[in-house]
Amino acid sequence: MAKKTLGFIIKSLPYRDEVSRLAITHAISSQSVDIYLDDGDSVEPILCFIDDGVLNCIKGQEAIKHYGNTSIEMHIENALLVDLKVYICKEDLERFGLTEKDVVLDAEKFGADTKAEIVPYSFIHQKLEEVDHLQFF
Amino acid sequence: MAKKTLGFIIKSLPYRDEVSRLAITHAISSQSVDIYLDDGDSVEPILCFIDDGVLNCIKGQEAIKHYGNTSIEMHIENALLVDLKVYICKEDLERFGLTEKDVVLDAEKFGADTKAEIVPYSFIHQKLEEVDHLQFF
Amino acid sequence: MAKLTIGTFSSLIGSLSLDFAVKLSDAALKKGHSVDLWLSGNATTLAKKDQKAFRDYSALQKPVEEMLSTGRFKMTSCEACSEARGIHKKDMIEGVNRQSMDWYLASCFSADRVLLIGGD
Amino acid sequence: MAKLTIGTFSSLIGSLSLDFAVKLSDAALKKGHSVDLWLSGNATTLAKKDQKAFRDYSALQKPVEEMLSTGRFKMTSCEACSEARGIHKKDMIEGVNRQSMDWYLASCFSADRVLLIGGD
Amino acid sequence: MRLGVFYSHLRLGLNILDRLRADKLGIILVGNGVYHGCIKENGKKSPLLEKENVNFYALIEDFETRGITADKLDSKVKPVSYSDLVDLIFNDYEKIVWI
Amino acid sequence: MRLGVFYSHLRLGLNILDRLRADKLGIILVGNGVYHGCIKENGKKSPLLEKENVNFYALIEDFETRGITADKLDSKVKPVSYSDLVDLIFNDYEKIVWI
Repeated sequence: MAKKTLGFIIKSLPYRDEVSRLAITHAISSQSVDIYLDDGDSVEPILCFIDDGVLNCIKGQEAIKHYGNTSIEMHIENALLVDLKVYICKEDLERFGLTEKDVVLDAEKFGADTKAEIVPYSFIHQKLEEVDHLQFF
Repeated sequence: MAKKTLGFIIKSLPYRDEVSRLAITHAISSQSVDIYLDDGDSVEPILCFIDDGVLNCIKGQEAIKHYGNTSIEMHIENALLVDLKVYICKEDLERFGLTEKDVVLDAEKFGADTKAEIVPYSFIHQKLEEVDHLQFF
Repeated sequence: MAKLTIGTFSSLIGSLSLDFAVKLSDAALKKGHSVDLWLSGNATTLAKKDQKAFRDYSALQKPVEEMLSTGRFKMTSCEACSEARGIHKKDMIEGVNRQSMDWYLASCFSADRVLLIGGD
Repeated sequence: MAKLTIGTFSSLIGSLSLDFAVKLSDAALKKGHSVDLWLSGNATTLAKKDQKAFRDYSALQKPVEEMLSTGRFKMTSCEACSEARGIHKKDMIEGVNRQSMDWYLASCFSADRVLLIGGD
Repeated sequence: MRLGVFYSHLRLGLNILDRLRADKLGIILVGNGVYHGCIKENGKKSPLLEKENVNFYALIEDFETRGITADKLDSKVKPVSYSDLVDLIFNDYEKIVWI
Repeated sequence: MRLGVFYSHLRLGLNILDRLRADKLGIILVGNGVYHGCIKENGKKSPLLEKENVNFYALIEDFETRGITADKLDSKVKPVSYSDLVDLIFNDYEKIVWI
């Protein structure tokens, strides 16, 4: 019986390379990782948006309409739907003049209970310390 | 009988994406463009290194030794070997503390007569004005 | 009507730069212009046939095929850049050409406008 | 001896990030460690067979095949990322696996060290 | 010259833009360049918008993809579609570059 | 934590590095990150090198590929090979990230 925590830290802009999208889809894949693990073992991903990466969280992304691609917003909602922990850096949002009204914080319309949290960088740094493995995207 | 000049302006670092390499190889391909053109028509490329792009010109690149890849230095030498005009921005070299001793200015060892020139940005800007089409890499 | 030559280095998926190139080409064709699209570097991955369309990824094979059918759109892929990536003639979308880089320069020669989309 | 899991998103040619991943894997294998290399996004282009080796481009098929032969190196390619790029099972270097993304997370679970090389 | 510049970055290439001079200069914000048209960092708008005698445009498809609506754009920046880009390219600018 | 950071950029991500804290922090310059180990811009060495209590390394293969020789490196920066990286990864740092 072991649990490993993986920190997925998203620092990159959306729709530039594919990195922020891949970070979230990889984190979500933790839902089906059991088939590879022993009974009782598990992987817990934590998603943190920092620096320019907080711009991934802006609401109202029309990627489907214009490019036929799932938006990063939809991926974040999917992450909340499967109860992943999602943290957004407070200082970085403030730096861009963004407030909680501007960003994706829940996926209530899909029935998700889990909410994203806006937290100070110091909280995120604590998570960097705590996780077993750390990955920057 | 027409000549079109194409400005290839290299602003990107070497060995990051493939852009500086592709800029030079595309410029060199002007040597064989005649097969597609009418008699007497020609294309003249001009290569300019500006901004961080001047770091492509540092001598002694060991890309073959370490990665088995042709170095950007070798591409610049090839460009001089086929008598392309190569300009390197003086102010940008100075900004990085580089002098003419640090950069590829000739391909004499291969018998090339043409030399690269270190020129002020104003000279390069004049070229941007003069060419028929302009491309930043 | 005029001719636009677009050169691209970006890979099929990720940056949306190839989506940009395809959408700009389409808009130019709709206004009666002709377009040459040159694929070099990672952009040669756009010419690979049998791309499966997923919602999470750019899927550009269909719009490319539609543009090719207008007769005013040429898409040409760099031969060496393709081979180095294991993309051979048989792997390519029908109607897409393969040439060496000089083709692009010749296309620039006769173009009214040239847009090189660098980077990835 | 320990296990290193490397995840990569970079395309075969250009940034040398995949060259880095391959050379680091090789160095780890030479020291007796085992390595899992996960290819996602554009990195799935590394798994395409029949890459022609030119001096101007990274050509990594041969070192990959050599590492696979050690028995301590696994290379696995993201299935959806490959299909979206038109790279099918039959197009892949022999010995390279295809899995969904959860394989990577499982590999991280049992790894002593994880290095994710993001960006392109 | 009449120069149209497609600008696709948030962080890179600003000094290149800074040095460009043209009789008529257009800067068309595309990709992640669109943030320059709307995002204020530390309360300040992008230094790019301070550049004088420039026509600024932003690609509607690209800012809307990123969750930005036209009303958030700086008043200097004109929203344009792909169709508009074609006209800018052929009618307004004789040279076009992508940075 | 003991954190090893592979840093591959010249321009991007510096503020991310700036905020990272660790009991033991190693910054390994790879790719275009190697310029930070040697290039002085406007006469000043990279602000990255001012960061205190950091062990700096630069990948020999990557700086030599770019025409830089070991004698050009700042005295704080230790040249390392791929083989050395494996030891750093398994012996010196418990978490490793790429920026």
